[in-house]
Amino acid sequence: MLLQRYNMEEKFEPKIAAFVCNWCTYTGADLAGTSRLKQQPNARLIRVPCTGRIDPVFIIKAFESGADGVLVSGCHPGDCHYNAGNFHARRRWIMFRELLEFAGIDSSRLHFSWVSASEGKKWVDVIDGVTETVRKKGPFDQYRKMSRKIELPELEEEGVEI
Amino acid sequence: MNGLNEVCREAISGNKAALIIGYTEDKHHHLKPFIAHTEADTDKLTYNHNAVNNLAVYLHRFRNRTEGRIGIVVKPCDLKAITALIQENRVKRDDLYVIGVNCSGVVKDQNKEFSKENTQIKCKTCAGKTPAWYDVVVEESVEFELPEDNNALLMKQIEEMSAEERLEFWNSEFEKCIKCYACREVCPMCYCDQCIVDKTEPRWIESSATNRANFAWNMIRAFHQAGRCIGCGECDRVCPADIPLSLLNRKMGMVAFKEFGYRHGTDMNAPTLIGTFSTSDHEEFIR
Amino acid sequence: MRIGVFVCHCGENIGRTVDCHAVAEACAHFPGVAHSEDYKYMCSDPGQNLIKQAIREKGLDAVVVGSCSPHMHEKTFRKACADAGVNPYMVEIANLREHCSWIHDDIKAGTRKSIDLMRFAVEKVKFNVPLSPIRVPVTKRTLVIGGGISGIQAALDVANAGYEVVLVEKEPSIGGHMSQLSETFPTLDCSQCILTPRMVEVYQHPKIKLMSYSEVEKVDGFIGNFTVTIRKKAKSIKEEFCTGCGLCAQKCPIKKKALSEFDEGLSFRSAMYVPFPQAVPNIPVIDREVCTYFKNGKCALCKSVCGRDAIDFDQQDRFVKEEVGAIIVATGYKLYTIDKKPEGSIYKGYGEYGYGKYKDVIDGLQFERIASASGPTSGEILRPSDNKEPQKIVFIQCVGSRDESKGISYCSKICCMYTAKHAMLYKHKVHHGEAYVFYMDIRSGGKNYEEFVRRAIEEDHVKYIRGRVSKIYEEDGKLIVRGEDTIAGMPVTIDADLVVLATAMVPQPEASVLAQTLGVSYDKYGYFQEVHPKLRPVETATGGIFLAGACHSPRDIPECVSMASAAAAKTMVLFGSDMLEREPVVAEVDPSTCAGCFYCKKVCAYNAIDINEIRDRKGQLQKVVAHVNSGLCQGCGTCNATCPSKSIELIGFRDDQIFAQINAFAEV
Amino acid sequence: MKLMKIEKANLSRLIDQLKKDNHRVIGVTPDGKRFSENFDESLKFMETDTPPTAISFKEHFFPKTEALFHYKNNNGAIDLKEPVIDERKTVVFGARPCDSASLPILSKVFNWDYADDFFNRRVENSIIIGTECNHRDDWCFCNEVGLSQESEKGSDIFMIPVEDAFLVKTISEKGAKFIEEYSGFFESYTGIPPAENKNGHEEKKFDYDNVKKWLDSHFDHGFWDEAGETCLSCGQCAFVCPTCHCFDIVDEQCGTCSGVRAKNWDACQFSLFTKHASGHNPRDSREKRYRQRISHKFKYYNDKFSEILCTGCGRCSRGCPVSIDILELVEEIDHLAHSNAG
Repeated sequence: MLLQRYNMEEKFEPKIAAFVCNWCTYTGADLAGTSRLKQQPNARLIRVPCTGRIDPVFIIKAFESGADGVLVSGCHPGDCHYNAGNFHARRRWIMFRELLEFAGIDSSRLHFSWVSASEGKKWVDVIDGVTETVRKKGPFDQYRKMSRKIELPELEEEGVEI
Repeated sequence: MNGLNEVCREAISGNKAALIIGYTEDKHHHLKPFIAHTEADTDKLTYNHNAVNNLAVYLHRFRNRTEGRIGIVVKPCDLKAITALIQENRVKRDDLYVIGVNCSGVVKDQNKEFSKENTQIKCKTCAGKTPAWYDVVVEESVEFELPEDNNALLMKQIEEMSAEERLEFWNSEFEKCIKCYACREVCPMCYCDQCIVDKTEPRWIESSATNRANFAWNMIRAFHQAGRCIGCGECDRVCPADIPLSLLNRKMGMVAFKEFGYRHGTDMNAPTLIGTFSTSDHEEFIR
Repeated sequence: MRIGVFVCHCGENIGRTVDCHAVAEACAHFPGVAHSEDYKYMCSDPGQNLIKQAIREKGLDAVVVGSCSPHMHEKTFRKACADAGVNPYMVEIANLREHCSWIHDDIKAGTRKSIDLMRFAVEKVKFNVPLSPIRVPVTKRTLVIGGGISGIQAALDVANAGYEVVLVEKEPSIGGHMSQLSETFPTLDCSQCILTPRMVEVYQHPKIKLMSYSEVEKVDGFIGNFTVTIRKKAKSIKEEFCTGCGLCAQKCPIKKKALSEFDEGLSFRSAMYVPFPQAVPNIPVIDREVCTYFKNGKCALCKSVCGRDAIDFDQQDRFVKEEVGAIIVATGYKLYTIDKKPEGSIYKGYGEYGYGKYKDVIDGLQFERIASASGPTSGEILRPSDNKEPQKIVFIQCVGSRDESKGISYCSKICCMYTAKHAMLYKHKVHHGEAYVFYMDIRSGGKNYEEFVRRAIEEDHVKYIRGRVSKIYEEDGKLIVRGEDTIAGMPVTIDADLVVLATAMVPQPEASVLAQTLGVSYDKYGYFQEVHPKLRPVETATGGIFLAGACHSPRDIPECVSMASAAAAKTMVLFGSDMLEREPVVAEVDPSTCAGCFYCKKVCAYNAIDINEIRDRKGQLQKVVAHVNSGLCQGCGTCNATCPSKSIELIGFRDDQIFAQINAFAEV
Repeated sequence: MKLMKIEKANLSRLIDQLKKDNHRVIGVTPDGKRFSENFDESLKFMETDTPPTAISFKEHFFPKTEALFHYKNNNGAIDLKEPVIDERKTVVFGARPCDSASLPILSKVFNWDYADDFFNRRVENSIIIGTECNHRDDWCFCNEVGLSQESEKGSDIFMIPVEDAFLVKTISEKGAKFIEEYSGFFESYTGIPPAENKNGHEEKKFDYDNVKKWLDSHFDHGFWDEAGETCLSCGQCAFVCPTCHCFDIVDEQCGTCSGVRAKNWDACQFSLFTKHASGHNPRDSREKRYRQRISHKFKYYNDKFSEILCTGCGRCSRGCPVSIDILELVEEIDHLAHSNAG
């Protein structure tokens, strides 16, 4: 929650948005669960049918929503449930990540992976790796500050404290 | 002069074109777009170093026209836009009557005389003085001194910055954006009936001119142009806030060429970059 | 909207690392949530009843369940909600088990993450709209393309289930390659003896419409509703009058102008011909390329002898349209020929084996004809050049197959077996003859297959040499075969009388054209591509189009037959209901903003985007826009992400539903 | 009226002092493009011998985006919060007559039925130091819309560049107070008063009354079809204009239950500007939209507020991507009106 993020006493925990395809990565993450493979709790998954469905705007919106890092993951090339969605996605990513890189959002904030339904272990490695990279990089305050041009009074936080 | 008027007059009288999109001179001795509908109109058409506009942007409004071909006066750099639009099935080759002009460079600022300093940067990177294809060609190309490619220098500076500095740089540029969308409207490759930025329910890009919304808008515009921008530089020319927009497009063009050997608007039969794929597209950035 | 939230403990599975009660409490405060509770086992009957009860009592119109993966119980909860009157597509699942409790230890982090996951689901469900499965009527007819054993089997199975079948065969007769074979492995029973009854059954079956000498020209529509245009090539015979007496073919004076396709070029056939005596249908066709009547208008002997006046020289190709609901592709294979290949071909020939140059270097199918009782030698093993009995035969395996330098990386699978069969047939007929087999490996997986090969080696003393042949040349009427025995580690030279090449199986040359007509994918060789290599091996990515036999990959007769029956079963599953029901997760175009750039069409793997012209009342073209054929759309959403103006959206994963989740991310 | 004088060096010191006093000081950027706090320290822009800035100074009174309020859905109760407004005093240097005049013109529409508190507070809280203009080019037409290069309309203080100094006129009460407060920087002036109506003798490029009369009766005319033919429907003309004031109100969401209601610039040349929720668009062609632009400026606004919605600065024409020249079009109307009368 927002205030806690800026609470100096609490150690920085990165927020990671993960866009995953339904057939491979989501199922691979299910397998990681079924296999009880422990992993970092920072990522929040948003399920889409196919990586082909992921518009680069989703990534920008995730940063706007305060993500410190974004992960996009789908089926390995050739494994796409829809034949070629991931091939189209891959070509988009090649262009988009170079664009973001040029604009100043470097590859430590934006990650891509192929994780199949059988790669529960790989999924854990990806999640832990991405979380660690983003944690090292620190909070993405630079992006968040961009939003500040309409003066926003700090929003009070709500929710249940545990 | 130089046959342009004769060629245009004959195009209309000989039913080669139903109308001609060209340039005319105003009282400030600037050239501006002009659409000639009649033989008499063609007398007003002219061409010189001040022909800055990329007229291909006007083709979209004749898209569903069925009678007669559309004549258009085209300099070599702008022809890429037409080639690209043919590639994207926006216009058909046979619906056009292309009046090519051999180019001798165009000015940056119409208020000043044509000179090395007052020459558009694109003239430096332009592929040729003669259009790659046409139905008829007019004017003579005269050698001229090429300008400095200041954008390449700026590009290099940006590339040498740290990521944080780059974001800061672009943020300070986009902060200036007033969202007048002149960049979009002047662009021949921006032809959606309704732009993504105007889409509500759901809102894709915030319409406010805040920094983050300006960042999102300019990023998405650059992405939608990725592998499609033909480098006419019109966005740079018209931006009232002087944001170096074409740098983003140029960067994307460089990536398209580096990764896929692809240049949009060079072959009217080539499949587009986005919309196709190769199983061997590189992926070393994917875990 | 009144949303009900239900948090499942899954016994201890979720409850151990997530404070489910606290999650339910937190969810109760989310805007739009009218009811929130937790329970030990939400999927149990009492759990489901809780949901149903809450729906009724609180008037809920959307439900979010925090439980296991949606892949587990989404259907369960959808059904429970549907029973209680909430549209099943107004249900969202938050994966609190696989994606949270099972992978984290810290109850604080687990609970916090669970609340976030619930918030995502609640926000998404706010943008869900009631949907109903897409229902399209099914035309319960099947088109089978190809009349070999696979097509025959598929046609018979479907027809015997009571559905009409249109069987299209491009040759004058059905039967395919199997009809050319002499005997079959591993039982050595006569191929025609087992096939011919099936062919006749096809011909006589009241539910099968056989169209021989015909080809598929065009396919429109989608699963359950295809319209197929078939070209009926002109046979120059009025089929309805022909009795199949054969007099015309017998009297045809043009006897030596055309090589018999059926005999693989080892004999001649007349210009008016039936490919083989058991042909089905037993109706001759005129080969207009060689017939003198078509060349100079002379002869017409056939017309004069035909008592039924069935000869029609003026016949033209005809196009007929057939409405079908399913298509089974069974176009089979052909043998790779090893001679020179045209420029640009993916295959490279074997110049060094002398095929086409030496008459006595033949391929496997030619040997089948020589060994066949109905063949040019009436079953006697005689070599083509001089009709003498070969005393030594060399069989070479893997010619083309498994040889990337020659253009084929795959194993043709059947050659090991048929070579063993050939060698055995030879030894059974020429007892004193010597049979050598050059092989790379013996691949004899299959019931009684390994035993069959052992029999050839041990009982029939076929000599197997592990190694490749480097050169074949003629010397004194003998074919000198030079190779290497890699086990002995020395060169081998055999003076053979006949060389039989086990050439690779390749798809029919027009297979890729047909694939494009059908809108299904194919690999670089032209083999049709299945949708999933393990779990959906007979289905193509295009709904309603199935694969049978060697058009998919090299396979032997039993495999072809079982695949054909599988494809037939798939069509019967399709025909099991009058209406086709499928998930309504399909794309939809907003024509008011669509700019008609058709990038969606470029990225669609299913050919599901049509071009729609919008005209005003006077018929004046206003706009050209994309339109989704929801019968073909599979719901990947690639079009949605590609559309620059966002005028095409994937129902079920619409942009607002995804943005709602990203917005919810702001509160993580 | 008492005339004062300020030395150029003193002007720089005055600016330093204003900054020290935590005022927001606005001037023209070094590239001459717009008004900003990061202005050209050399104050070259005060000489006013170049064309006006590309973008007018209205963005400092009517920003391109401003928050109206923040909202939050707190379990069904809606909490609203006022935005934070920069309450510092704003002092604008280098405003030309064609800039300053826009504020009283805008003020009419922003106080017509509903007083726009944001706009009013910003204007009240500012000192506009108008400067006599030494530039008149082919795009300028301030004379023709009732202003001039020495028009003081909208200024609190008016400066006239003379050698090494500026003559200073006090125009408003606010201005008088300001000069009193910073009197140490000003000195009294007893020399020859500046000539008045320096360029009034120039022949007018068009006669406004004629134009207005023609507009009153030519809603439908072939002229409009030609006028907007090459227009690309971007919003540059409106966004650089000192008097264009159309805006759109949108909600920008933050998270699931809070957000900002924002007021953003809008432009009548955008094709979506008048699009109704029904899908119907009364101004569905660029010709109709262009007619609206000219009619609003030279007829409707005058009908309602007795002001011309134009200060003749020529920004829209200089900046137009396709060089549509509003002056040329108005001249054309003037010509049409004459030929009609004749």
